[in-house]
Amino acid sequence: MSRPCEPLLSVEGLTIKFHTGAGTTTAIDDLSFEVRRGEVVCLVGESGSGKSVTGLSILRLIDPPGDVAGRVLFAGRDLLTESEADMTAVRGRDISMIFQEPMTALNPAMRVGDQIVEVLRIHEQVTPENAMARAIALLDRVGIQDAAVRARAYPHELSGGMRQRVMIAIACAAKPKLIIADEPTTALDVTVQAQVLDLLFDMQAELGSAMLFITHDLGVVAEIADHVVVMYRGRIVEQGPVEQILRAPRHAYTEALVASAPDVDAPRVPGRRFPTIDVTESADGDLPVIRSVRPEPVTRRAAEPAPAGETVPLVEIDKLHREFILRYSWAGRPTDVVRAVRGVDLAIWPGSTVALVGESGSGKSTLGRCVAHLDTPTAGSIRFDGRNVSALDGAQLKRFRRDVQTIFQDPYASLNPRRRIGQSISDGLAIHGLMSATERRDFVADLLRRVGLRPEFVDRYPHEFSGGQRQRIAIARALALSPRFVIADEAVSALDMSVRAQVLNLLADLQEEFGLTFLFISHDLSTVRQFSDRIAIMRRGEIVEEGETEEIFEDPKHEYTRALLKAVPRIKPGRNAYRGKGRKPSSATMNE
Amino acid sequence: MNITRRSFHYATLASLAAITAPQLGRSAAAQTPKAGGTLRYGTVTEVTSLDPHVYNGSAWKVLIEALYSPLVGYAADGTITPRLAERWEQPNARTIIFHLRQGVKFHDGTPLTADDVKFSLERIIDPKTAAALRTNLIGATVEVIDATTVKVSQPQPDATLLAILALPEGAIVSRKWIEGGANAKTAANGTGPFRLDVYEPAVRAVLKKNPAYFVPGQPRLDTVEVRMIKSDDARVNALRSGALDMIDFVPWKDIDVLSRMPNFKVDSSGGAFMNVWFNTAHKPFDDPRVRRAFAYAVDRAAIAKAAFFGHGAPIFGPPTPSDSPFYVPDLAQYFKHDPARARSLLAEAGLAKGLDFELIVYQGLGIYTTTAQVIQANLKEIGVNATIKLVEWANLMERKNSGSYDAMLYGVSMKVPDPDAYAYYFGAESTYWAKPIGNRDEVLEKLLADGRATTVTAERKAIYRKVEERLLETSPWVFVNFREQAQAYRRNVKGYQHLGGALNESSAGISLPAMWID
Amino acid sequence: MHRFVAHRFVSSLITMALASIVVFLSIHLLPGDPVVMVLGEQAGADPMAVARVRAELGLDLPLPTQFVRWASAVLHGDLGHSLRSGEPVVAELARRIPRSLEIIFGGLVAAVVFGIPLGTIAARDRGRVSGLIASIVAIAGFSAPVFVSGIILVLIFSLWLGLLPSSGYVALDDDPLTHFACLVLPCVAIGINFMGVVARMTRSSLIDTLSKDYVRMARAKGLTRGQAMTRHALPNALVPVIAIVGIRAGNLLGGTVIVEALFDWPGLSSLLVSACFARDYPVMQGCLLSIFAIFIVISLLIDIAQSIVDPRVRTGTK
Amino acid sequence: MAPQPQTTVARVRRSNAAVLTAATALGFLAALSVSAPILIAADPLAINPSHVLASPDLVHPLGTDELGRDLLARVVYGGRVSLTVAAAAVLIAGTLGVISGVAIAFFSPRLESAMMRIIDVLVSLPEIFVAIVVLAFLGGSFWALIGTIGVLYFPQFARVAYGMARSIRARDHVTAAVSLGAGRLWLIRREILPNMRSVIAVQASFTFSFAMLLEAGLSFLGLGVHPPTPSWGQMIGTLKDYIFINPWPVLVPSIVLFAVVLSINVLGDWLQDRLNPELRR
Repeated sequence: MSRPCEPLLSVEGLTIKFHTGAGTTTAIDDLSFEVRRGEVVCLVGESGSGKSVTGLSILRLIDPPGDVAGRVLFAGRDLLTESEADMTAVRGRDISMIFQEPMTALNPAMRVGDQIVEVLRIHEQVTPENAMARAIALLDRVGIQDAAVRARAYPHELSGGMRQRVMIAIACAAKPKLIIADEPTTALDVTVQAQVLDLLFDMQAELGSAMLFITHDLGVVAEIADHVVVMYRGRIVEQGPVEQILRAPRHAYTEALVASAPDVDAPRVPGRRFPTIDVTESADGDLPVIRSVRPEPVTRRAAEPAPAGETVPLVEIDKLHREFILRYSWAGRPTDVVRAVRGVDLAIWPGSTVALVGESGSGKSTLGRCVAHLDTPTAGSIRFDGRNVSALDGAQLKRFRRDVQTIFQDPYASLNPRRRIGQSISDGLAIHGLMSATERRDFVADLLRRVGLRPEFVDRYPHEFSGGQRQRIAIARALALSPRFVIADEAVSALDMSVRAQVLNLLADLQEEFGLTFLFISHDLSTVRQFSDRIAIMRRGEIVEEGETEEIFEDPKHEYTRALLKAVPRIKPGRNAYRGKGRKPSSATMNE
Repeated sequence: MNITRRSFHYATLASLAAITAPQLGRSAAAQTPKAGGTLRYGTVTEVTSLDPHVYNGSAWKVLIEALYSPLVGYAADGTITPRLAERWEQPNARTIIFHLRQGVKFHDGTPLTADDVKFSLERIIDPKTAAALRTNLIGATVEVIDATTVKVSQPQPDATLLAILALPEGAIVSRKWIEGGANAKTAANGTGPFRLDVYEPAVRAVLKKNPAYFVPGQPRLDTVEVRMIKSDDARVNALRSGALDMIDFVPWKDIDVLSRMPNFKVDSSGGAFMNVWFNTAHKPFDDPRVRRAFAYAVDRAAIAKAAFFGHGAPIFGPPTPSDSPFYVPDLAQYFKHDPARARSLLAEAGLAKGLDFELIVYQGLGIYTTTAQVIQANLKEIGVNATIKLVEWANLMERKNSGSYDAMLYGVSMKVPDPDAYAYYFGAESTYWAKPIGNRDEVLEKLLADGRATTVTAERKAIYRKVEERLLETSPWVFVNFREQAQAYRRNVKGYQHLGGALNESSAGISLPAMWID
Repeated sequence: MHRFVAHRFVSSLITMALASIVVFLSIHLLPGDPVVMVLGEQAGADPMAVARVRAELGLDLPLPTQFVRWASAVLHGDLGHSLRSGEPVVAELARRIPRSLEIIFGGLVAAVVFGIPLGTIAARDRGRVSGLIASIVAIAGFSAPVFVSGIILVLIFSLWLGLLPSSGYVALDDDPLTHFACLVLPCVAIGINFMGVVARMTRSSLIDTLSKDYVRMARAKGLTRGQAMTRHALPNALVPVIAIVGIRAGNLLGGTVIVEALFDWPGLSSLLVSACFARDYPVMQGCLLSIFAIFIVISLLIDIAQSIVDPRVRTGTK
Repeated sequence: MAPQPQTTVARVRRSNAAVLTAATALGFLAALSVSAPILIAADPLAINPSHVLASPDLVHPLGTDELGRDLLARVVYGGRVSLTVAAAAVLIAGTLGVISGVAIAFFSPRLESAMMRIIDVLVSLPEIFVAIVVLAFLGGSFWALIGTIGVLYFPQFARVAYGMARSIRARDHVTAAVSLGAGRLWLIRREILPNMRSVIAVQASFTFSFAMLLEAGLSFLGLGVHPPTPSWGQMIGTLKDYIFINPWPVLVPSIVLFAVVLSINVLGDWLQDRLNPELRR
């Protein structure tokens, strides 16, 4: 695809430095790229690559601004030298912005209609009544039903998808020439993401705006981008048309990034490992040496999971219910009940991995917590190794705690920030009175090595580690007690793509080595295909479909499973699923 | 200790009212009084009850003096003058016959009768009233002879009877009004120069002129606004900023400051006096030598200077003001500051190594803590370690009444200008000090009984000299100093006469009908 | 929302019942005898007189009986009579409470009027000299004991400049002008003291809010920094400030003793303190009970105010 | 939610000069108070009725008080008392509050709300009433004063500790410890308490300054430490009476108290700022 000739936005040699107590850090280093009229440029990078700072610095919204050098030319004007008053005229009218978290980006104390009216009244001479009428029309346009009523709603009264639609309405209200969208769909469920992207590009086509789309998700990039800018540690490592970037990346980082992105359409190969990115820091402070690593498949498995029926399941969940009572009436009767888990049956065989997949609010984490005996079911039973989990106490409960471990989603929250990682890892041993202090130390050192960390790290605190490293520490902690069953609750969701692959590989390796049984809870279908033996799809507290992994992917029975599968962004370049289709918004309103 | 609104009983002391400002009287007479106007008066006392028989602090005295009238009263020179009784006769030492004024009416319009007098005096005697003058009148009988004549008799000769009945607390109330269920604590119906217009307990009272007052030409003021301002700073600042015309209880630190200012006048004279009370039942304070040692150790001049800024005359002898007829000059320098003597007395008592004890001190007022600290420093010189323990008033009362103290700093106000007050202070049957700790000095008891039984002044002088000698010898209290009580007012406030001694608290009340604003 | 408030109300009533028991017990177990205080220096030491008055006042009954009597009277709206003045406690409270509320309200207004701008400057200019100065001015307000700042106020405004009365209270219907003139200094004294709390709370809450995406979003819409601050950041940042102002207002009910004494303002605190020192049980109980009751009303008002500012509170989703 | 280092506004440190000044001032005063007997020759209790309320001279570098005592000595010794009272009160309030707050967070829900009710009652009791009650029971003394202030501020700590304990308890690392088999005591000691330390420290710093002011207020009402022991509050309360005779003496303890409270608050603010990202939940 050839690029339209005239650049709307031209970033030239943008460099941003921040001064902190610790010294000066260069957040953005000599950045140059262009966005032409009507074009979609994707800014791709992992966390900390500087992509969001770039987006904000175009609108001069970084606070405090830091040292900014270079030029940001928009329609011929250098935005970096404009007066603050002129910038306020540019913001919202010429260039608008969509943020990642619709909950935090909308003012919680202001009606959504008023938030749209505000942007209209800043930039145009309109009466409040007219502005409101236009706001309602806009809400209607972005697919919000009963727009006149919803205009009077507060953000918290709307669902995540609806909030993001409101954001889009705000961003489009003044018909901007350029929309900067900063991870606008990352916080959304995959099915909602599809609808919101649909709407976004619909609107873009209608307004003829250009778009700078910031994302970490190559799947999304493949579906939407004209031009891709790949960032790494504040620099551009590569840019070019989307086909070139995805099909024939020139830079090792891009190549590794593309390779490590899981492919939802690739059939499961038992023992196969995900490609990873290997980073070797260079001594002179320049960019590290990066290469893509494709591990050899593990051909032999220590313990092939026993097929159903031949042995007893390790975990048996029977008609499990979990209700949360939010409010009681005067008489003490519950009046507001959330039924998080509604009659779930599930069996997990020893040595196997079962993936529990569902969108937010489906009850999958509650189910996991019940299985780990961190929550008490309202009804139904969970049997672990033949024993009813709810009835465990004393020594039996202690044994259960050794056998069952959980790995949590957020590696920043799951490690006690005030304890050295060695302590955290050996806590389980200390609680259960296993081993002497020296033995523990050696054991922890061993574990650290096993999860790919250096034994010297034992006396460090969690904040000294990156997210991926922390998740490895959490895994080491879970393994310290030699558990039989591990619940991984969105254990890789918070990690960058490259790190995610490494952690998944580690989990797979450990499963081989120790014969672990996994319950792998995830919202992301693309990672589970390679990783799990069986898949259970959960929706609104119920399991709608359960079966062998390949069966589910190849021949989904339930309509919801099919919708989920369809919504996963594919990293197939040139697909451009959303571009220029001019779909009617009616399709975008489904499922809200 | 009449500073706050705490309830105190009156007392009589061997002193007639001292006139401290005769020149004032002259200058007042030289000017022509004006009628009308409002006096804004700030008082430290938070008066919570207007019951004219139950003591409620110094401003209470002023208020009831203005609202009610006793049978007889005190003139500015301390002599007894007619009030509701236009004349009286004393047929013997036990009896007084009062002849009432004609046509006196209460504020509600009912006429005053002899029956009201009988009712009032019996109300004072009735233990239920808890009246201030009850102990002085126990056993007295009141007889209505005719509508305007009343006879009051005591079972024994009583030299103090007339002086007692002349106190404001001897107010005559209306029988009909009280028996009609009126709350005398919050309302007032008297025969005084002013009637009560507004009253909020502990906050303010507004008095209006009683046009039917039985003294012609009085009162001169139309209105008296009494504001009860406990905070010294607030009271003084209100005067300085012109929000008040007159304040009582000028803080000692401010007496000189205000005196130096051209638009204010400050009158002060001795009133209450400060003491160290011993619990004579506790060792080692049962030994008079120890108590005398304390009396020698205390540097009264230092206290007068530090705590009272020179406005607190030291008491080296008995607490009788020098202008009292009962003043004995040769006793006046009895205890000079003499640490050596104190040490040797302690040694005699077997306490050469000194002793430790707790001095109970009221927490609410700076002069107490300051005085206590000087005493503490003085005692340290003779090897006595005093620990100051600050207590609130309720606690102090409880300790006093149960005798749970070694020693306490206590302020005593003089209420009656008669030396019979010693019986109240030291008498074995008086619950004021002696009874709760079981102190009984037979020598003193005899002397006090004699003093009360005779009405011949010369005899009484001799008896009370012996009383004072005995008190100094045994030193159940260490008398420390007089507290000067000062009133400060704007120069345009005229007609005020400041009285000393026992009438100090009543000064404003006595002057009020004659006062005016220039 | 109604249910939310009603729920709070009922649980507050339980709290209040609990509180009244605590108060009753602590008052009656206090050393110091109200009877002695009634009888005074001399009669108070006469055991017979004490016993008689004690019986008259019903203070000789077992504590639970006394409590039940008192509580049932309270439920009938009778708080008893002051032991000192014989006045109904209700009448006394009816006079004092409005005055207390007046200076507290005035003080809070002063605190908010000065505190919020200071806090806003301190948050906006964090890391700059102006922010530092704003912070220090705010902190300075409550770093001085109120009796020191109060005296300084009197010195300046009353004795030096002669602008305002140094102290006193004049009823509103007697003389409205003087009434408000008297009100100024005590309110400013409370306000200066409390301004720091408001400013600090505003500052930390605002710093938090300013980092929120919706503030950035507001600027991305084209609002100026100031507009984003006043329209988006401040309203949200004020939610916790409202709570602190309300709670503090409650605390001030019994906490303005020094100000009331300094400025001779006959409010609830000084009544409570003088009743405490005199062991005037009915008045003490009445004061505390009304403080609790006002506390409850204030906390309801906080809830309502917060729900106006923050709609999330209304539905309880926060 | 993925961590977003780029949206965390680069933490700006306020010019550290103020913090440094505050810390230096506090350190200096603390050192002075501790080493008072060595450094200060004058006896803080020695009275001299003939040289009262004096401005500074060679013998008395800071002048004298209403009894002619050396103000320098009294301010320094008074600092020992005031700082000790405030520190001990904060210690008591903090210990009691943290223990009860954390304990309540681990009670059953019913007991939890009942206990919080009781804390609410304690919070709504007027300070002055509590002070009078405690002092009436214990009699005024140094320790009673500490106890009073401690009791007064304990509910605030309890509330903070309770809130923190509840929020920390919901964090993943605590859940992780539970799933390792940790008991309540383990959780409290190793997971909860260490993580609320900093918040408690901030609370303690603010309470410390409130305690100093309360000590002053109680002294003003005659409910403070017993004379002749000096404390700043008691000195201010006494010396302010003499402001028209000589304004100097009251300035001495006032300025010192003001400076200390200001310093503590500046430090507390700074501490809170530093912890702010952690406080965001």
